[in-house]
Amino acid sequence: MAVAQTNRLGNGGLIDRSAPLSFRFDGKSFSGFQGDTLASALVANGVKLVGRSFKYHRPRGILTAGSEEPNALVELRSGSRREPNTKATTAELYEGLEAASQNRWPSLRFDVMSVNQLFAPIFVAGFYYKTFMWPAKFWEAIYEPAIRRAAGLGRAAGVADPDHYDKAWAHCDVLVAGSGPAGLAAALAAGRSGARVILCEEDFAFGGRLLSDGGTIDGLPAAEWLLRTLAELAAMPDVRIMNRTTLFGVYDGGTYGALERVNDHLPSPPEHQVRQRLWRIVAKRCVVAAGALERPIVFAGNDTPGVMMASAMRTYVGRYAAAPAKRIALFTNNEDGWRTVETALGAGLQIAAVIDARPDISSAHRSLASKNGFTVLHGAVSGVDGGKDGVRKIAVSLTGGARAEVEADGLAVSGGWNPAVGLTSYHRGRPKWRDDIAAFVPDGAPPGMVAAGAANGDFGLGACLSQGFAAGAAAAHDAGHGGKAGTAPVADDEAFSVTPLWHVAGKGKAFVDYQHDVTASDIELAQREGFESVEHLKRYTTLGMATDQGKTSNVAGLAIMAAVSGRSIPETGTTIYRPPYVPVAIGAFAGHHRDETFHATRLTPSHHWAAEQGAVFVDTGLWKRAQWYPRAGEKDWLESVTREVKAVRSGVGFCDVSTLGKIDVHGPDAGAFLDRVYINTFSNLAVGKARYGLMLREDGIVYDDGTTSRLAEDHYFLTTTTAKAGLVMQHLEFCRQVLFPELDVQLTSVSDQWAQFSIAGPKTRDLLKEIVDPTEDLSNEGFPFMGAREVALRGGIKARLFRISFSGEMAFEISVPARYGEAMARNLMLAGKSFGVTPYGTEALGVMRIEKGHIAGPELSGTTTAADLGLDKMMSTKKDFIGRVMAGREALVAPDRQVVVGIKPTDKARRLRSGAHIIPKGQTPGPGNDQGYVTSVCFSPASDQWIGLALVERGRERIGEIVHAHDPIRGEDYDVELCNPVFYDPDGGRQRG
Amino acid sequence: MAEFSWDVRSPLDRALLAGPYGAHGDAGVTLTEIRNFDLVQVMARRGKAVDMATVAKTRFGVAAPETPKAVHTADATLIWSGPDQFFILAKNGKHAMDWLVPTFAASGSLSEQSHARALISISGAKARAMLAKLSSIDLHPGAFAVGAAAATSMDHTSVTLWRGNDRDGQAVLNVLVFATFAESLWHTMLDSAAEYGVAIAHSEELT
Amino acid sequence: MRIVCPFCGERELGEFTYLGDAKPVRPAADAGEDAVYDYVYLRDNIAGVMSENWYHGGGCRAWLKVTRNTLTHEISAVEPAAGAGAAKVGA
Amino acid sequence: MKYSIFSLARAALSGHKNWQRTWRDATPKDRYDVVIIGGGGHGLATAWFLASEYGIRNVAVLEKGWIGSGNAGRNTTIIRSNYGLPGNTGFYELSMKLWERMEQDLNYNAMVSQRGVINLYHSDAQRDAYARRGNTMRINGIDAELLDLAAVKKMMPFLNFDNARFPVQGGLLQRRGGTARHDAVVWGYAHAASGLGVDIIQNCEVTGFVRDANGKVTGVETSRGRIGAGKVGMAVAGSSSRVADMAGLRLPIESHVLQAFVSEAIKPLIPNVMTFGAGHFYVSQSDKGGLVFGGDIDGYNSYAQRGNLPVMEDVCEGGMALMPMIGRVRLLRQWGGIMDMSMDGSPIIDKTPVDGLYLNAGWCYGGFKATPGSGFVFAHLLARDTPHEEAARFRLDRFRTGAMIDEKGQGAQPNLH
Repeated sequence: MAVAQTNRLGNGGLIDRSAPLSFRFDGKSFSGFQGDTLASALVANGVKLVGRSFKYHRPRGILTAGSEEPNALVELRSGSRREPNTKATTAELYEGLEAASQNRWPSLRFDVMSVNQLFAPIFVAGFYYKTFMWPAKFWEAIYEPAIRRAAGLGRAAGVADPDHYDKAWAHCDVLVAGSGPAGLAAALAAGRSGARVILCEEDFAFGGRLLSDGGTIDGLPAAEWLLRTLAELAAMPDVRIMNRTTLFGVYDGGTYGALERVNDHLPSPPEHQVRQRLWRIVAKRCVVAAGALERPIVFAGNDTPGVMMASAMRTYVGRYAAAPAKRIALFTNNEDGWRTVETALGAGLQIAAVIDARPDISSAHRSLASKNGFTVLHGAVSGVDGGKDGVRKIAVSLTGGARAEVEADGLAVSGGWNPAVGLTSYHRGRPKWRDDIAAFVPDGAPPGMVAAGAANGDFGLGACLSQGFAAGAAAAHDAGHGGKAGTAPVADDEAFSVTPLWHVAGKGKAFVDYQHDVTASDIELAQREGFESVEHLKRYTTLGMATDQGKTSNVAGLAIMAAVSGRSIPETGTTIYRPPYVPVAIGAFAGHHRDETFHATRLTPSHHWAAEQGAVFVDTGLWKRAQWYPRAGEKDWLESVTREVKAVRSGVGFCDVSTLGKIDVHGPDAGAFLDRVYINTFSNLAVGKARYGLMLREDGIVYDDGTTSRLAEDHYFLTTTTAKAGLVMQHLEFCRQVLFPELDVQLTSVSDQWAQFSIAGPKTRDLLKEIVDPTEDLSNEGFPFMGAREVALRGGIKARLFRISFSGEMAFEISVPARYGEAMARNLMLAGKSFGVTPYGTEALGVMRIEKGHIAGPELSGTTTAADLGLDKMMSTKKDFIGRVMAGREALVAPDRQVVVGIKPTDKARRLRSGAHIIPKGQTPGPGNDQGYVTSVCFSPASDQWIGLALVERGRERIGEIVHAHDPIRGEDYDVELCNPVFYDPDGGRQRG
Repeated sequence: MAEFSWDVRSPLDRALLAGPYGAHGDAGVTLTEIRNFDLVQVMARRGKAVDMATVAKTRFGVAAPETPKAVHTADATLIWSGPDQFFILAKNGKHAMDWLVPTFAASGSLSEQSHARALISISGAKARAMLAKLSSIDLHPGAFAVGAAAATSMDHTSVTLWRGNDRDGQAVLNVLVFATFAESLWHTMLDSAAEYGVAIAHSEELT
Repeated sequence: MRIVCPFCGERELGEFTYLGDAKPVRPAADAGEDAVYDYVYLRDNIAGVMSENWYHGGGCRAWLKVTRNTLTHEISAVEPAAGAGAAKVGA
Repeated sequence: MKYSIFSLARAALSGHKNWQRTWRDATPKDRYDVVIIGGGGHGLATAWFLASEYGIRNVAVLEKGWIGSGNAGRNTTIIRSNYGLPGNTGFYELSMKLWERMEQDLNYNAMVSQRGVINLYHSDAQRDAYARRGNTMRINGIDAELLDLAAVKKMMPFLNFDNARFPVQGGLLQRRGGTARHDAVVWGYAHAASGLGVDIIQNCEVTGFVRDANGKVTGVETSRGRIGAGKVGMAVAGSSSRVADMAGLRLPIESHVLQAFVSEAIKPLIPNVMTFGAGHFYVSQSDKGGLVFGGDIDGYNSYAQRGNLPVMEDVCEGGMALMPMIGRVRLLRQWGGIMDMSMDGSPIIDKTPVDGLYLNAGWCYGGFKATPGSGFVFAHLLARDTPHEEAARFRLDRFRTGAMIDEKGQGAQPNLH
């Protein structure tokens, strides 16, 4: 049975009392209402203890009512949806919500780790740097695991996130962060001016402080003005208002990051919907109306549950009709804190006392005190009596030295206000100090961004409205919209005065950073040890590094550092502000790019046919390629691949090679262009012929290779490797547009236009004769080796035929328009049926290329020269080409370079593996004799043994030498013979035949 | 001698299942694959931009787009695809390579791209909301008017995007995507549109 | 970052690829090894306004010369590479 | 004061009022035997080794801001020696051995945690490349293991094995790799070097070089006045080109931004250091509980120390692809550092063409793990005027001769390394 809402006020608030919700916290049932946050519902149920601190495991309550909360962090939801470190202050209540306190064992009330408090005298800032060093082995075995277990906050689910995320783009003229009075006024002005506006509000409700503080605007009660304004904005077609959306970062060129919590207010997202959406908003102008954050005062016991920010207390009372305490004391150093007194009194709560650090208070406040029978003490809170059950008694040091005590069950604290300077500082602009409000205000904001209202250090309601309105109108104007904005909403400004007070000296721990348990004395210690720079202070004490990124602690921390180091606060300065403004789920940044949709998938034109054949696919870049085609009864991949190779070498087979990059090179200067990008010459290639080409990078290292054919006087068809297709296109465009703009040449990728198949084997011509129009001459004379031309196929379509061979067999490559790709595969099966045609995959392709000693990816490693690959004779000496000069550098032509050779094991039964190193026989392996490594291996059906290619020092001079293949990482060692890399048909008779 | 049948298969032949998808109720997004079109890329030769434009004007009756636009003629759409280049999208071989090569012989370089792309037409009340998940282009009616085109990327994949004539008062956005990426992008589109409800179809008609 | 492609208009960073300083000019064929070494390897690595080669590979495939401040990422000018969109230029 | 649990306990009795500054706050002298520009890990380590190994104690370390304010304080704290090419392999292992004794050397707990570094592979080709690299390591006496899928599953059952776009097939593991607390490394070297007489001078920006008639560098001009020097060593990775420019040198280096990220603190989730082999993502978990992760550089020249969304998204996509359990873990902070990206991806430790000026630069995004080794060999170079044998290939003229050390095989394009 749920506990009654003991601390729910009888009326008022923006909760929907007709919609009760039940929820559980630490296993106990409670109830709340629609419109509650978890924190407000806990407050309404009289729950004060909600968490334990990071280091000392001290009991903690709820400090704030917003996203700056350092204490009230819970594990929300359960199982695979468990979300650690969720702020109870922003988690919306929903039916069945489950939350648990964290960083405690076995329970929140009896946390064994609170024993850490006993060691507090030793656990000062940076203590771990001074110990745990002996013996050295103990760190990983003993100390570190213990520290890791003790540290951390909540527990991640530990299993895959079941929810979905997506990412979207939005565009506007004026982006407004925050829907308080300044933000609404800015949106109103910009919208009326005709600008496209996006307004982001992190809360589920629009209105910001108006929801808690009320006020009068344009003569209307704030709530009424709010409704009217939201209605006006909603009626503008180009104004988009987004709740549950936090603007978390600003990037270059007016790009902003925002997180929309689409369905976090529900137990789980509805079908087809995402949990959260990451927005990338492109805005010409941005008005930051993110408000200000009230800051604590550092005093002994300031972390006792029941100590709460004054503004938070009035939010709980005013907005949620939930009383954090029955008898409240206020500790303030500024005028604004008093508003909590007024709110509390208005809700029928008792005020125990006001402790005001300022020398004077207004007569209005004085009469308020006397009318309501509470005392005003001039001084400061020096201690709090109370434990996990919350505040009981408050010790006060009165101005003049006397002491007093106040009995209360809640202490509201107001140390002044810090404008939310995060967004404006993310481009490394440092905020500047303003003495009159004793706070940092934005300065050096990113281009196009301006702060307005409380975010700009102007806290009055009237000022927020007028500044926001002016900023919105100006932003619209700057973005090119000159419509009439009308008049700004009007309200009075409340008085604001503050007498800075950061730290009250006293006995007991006084916390600056609640979550990380950084105390005032830690800061003093840091200063003593020379960590005076604010960045050193932060790193040494961990001040400001918790999940709230110091929103409630940084300014107090540096003020204390300023005091102990004898500098002013602006001299002491701030640390660097970094996004995101609030922590953002990693899943949201990933969007749908996870699991199988992590990256796009490219399918070859014959993919679905290959899948029907039962092909096993392999990822090659983004491609799925058929790796081999297993047949029933084959025991492993090797058996299938060997069968495919034998079928090709003895009959005919085909393979989809559409993944090769294909580029149309057009224009009168196409030949001249290719001469500059290849090391060999293409301008003299005859029409109807193909030629193998090699490209270098400008540093003289081999970049890519492929076959290029001349289809017409001014038209070449260039192919690249699969891996480099996109990069070669980019490189060629660079050559065309930047290096050689004088050439008349045009480039177009036609990779996807053509389904290309390699058909190889002695019966290739027989197969082709079946499918190619009978009028086409495929004889050696009519279609010689390296010929290339268009042919007609039976059934009326045209294809391009290239007589090129990667396998070393009599072979052609045939291209048909891609929508015929699947039909082509079927027709090749049909045409080759009587010749036992066999489809083969990339493995068999690889075997045959190794048997032929052709280089591929492993040899094109980005560190090999043409000479290393045995292709230096291709380098023309009659022309300039990319990479020519640098290829001649001494280390690149040194005689002891590692060059491609073949290898075969001396034990014919031995399997080879790539990655083994080559060591001279009889020597002990070491850095001095590590002479190369094995790049590619395969079982060669032709040789009936494993063979391989290797890069070996002076390898070509050492053919016949027996060396050692050293593979310690796989525990293998064996002898191999260095040999000619062309294992199969070295004269090339078969491919020319 | 075997009989060869050269049936064509669009890149989305397997992936596209006509009918409703995703959330129930009225479909917010309609995805229609247009099949069996002719597509030729024309790139101007050095110093021949004006000649190419003249040839295009003569043949199509309209100027080829010199900025990111798509221009409709009676039987073709000319879509800007980059500086000094454009696509000719047509049907039934009226503007196929065989006809165009001689026309542009002196001024342009032509590449056959009919099979290199898939064409997906997107419409419906939520078309822009769905495309906002895929495209960084501002598709606001004022920013991307009828006839606007863009060479851009979706899901890290190059596409040509243009806005056709409105249909039933709603914007129609067309996407040409590389054929080998088409199935992947299609699934991403379905994922993005599922929450709005999708009506899936294919068509032989250019819109 | 957003780059205003002279052909496409303003586009997001993800559509572009970076190559580096646009100032070094590829030496003539007979310039010798020192000049090529300098071209390939040495960089001013400017902290400030720099002219750079960017490729609009996710868009119109034009190479662009972008003037950008490496301290602030502010882009002050974008122009096409000499051979991008140059068909109007005489052969 | 010697640091230990006993000194801590004693200090606690006096309310920690008696701790001394961790390093002396020195004011610059007129002249030093060696002036090191750059108070990062490398500069401070160099000073410590000059003093402790080479007996040169009249040394100043000049730091423009606060020590550790450059990449020493902005990295992802990984240490490893799993390199595959001659030059790198031996050097990084030297560095690793120095990590293993650092805390005892310095009397400072830098939380060197040898929790293991694993590079995951997703294809046969990648496996073979890792095998090659692992064999290089083993031949050089470095620990390396090639794990198959079953071993990876056992070690990291939380990875996405079932529905991954690029399924994990195995990994290359160096158990001695791990992490160290980056700031503590800086403070530890400062503490120890200061104790041996090295002057650490913060807020002292070098604005120029003092040269004699022969062009030899004889000192530096600084924001705190002229400081004479027998030799000047530069250890200012990220700003190498800017400082070298003051001496009229152009370097084979570009400055690029590398982003890094940390999540909210959570209870122990990830036991080791992992790199995804099919995307740009690597991760470890700090002792405080945050997942510390990163990926590729943004890819454009930058001195802004901040990056943009595409890379941030790319990194998180990699993370989610590898282990979708982190979907609900929140990213807390992103930051950026300036990388000295060299033209082959490997560092430069050498004399410069300017007499008296020594260069330690080009660390790309691998500088942190090199900290002790870099300090050691740079101190050797400064003290002996000859390169340490393990750094003999890190020459400035290797680009001229073609003897590049290009682990990634990307050539003279820094943003691809």
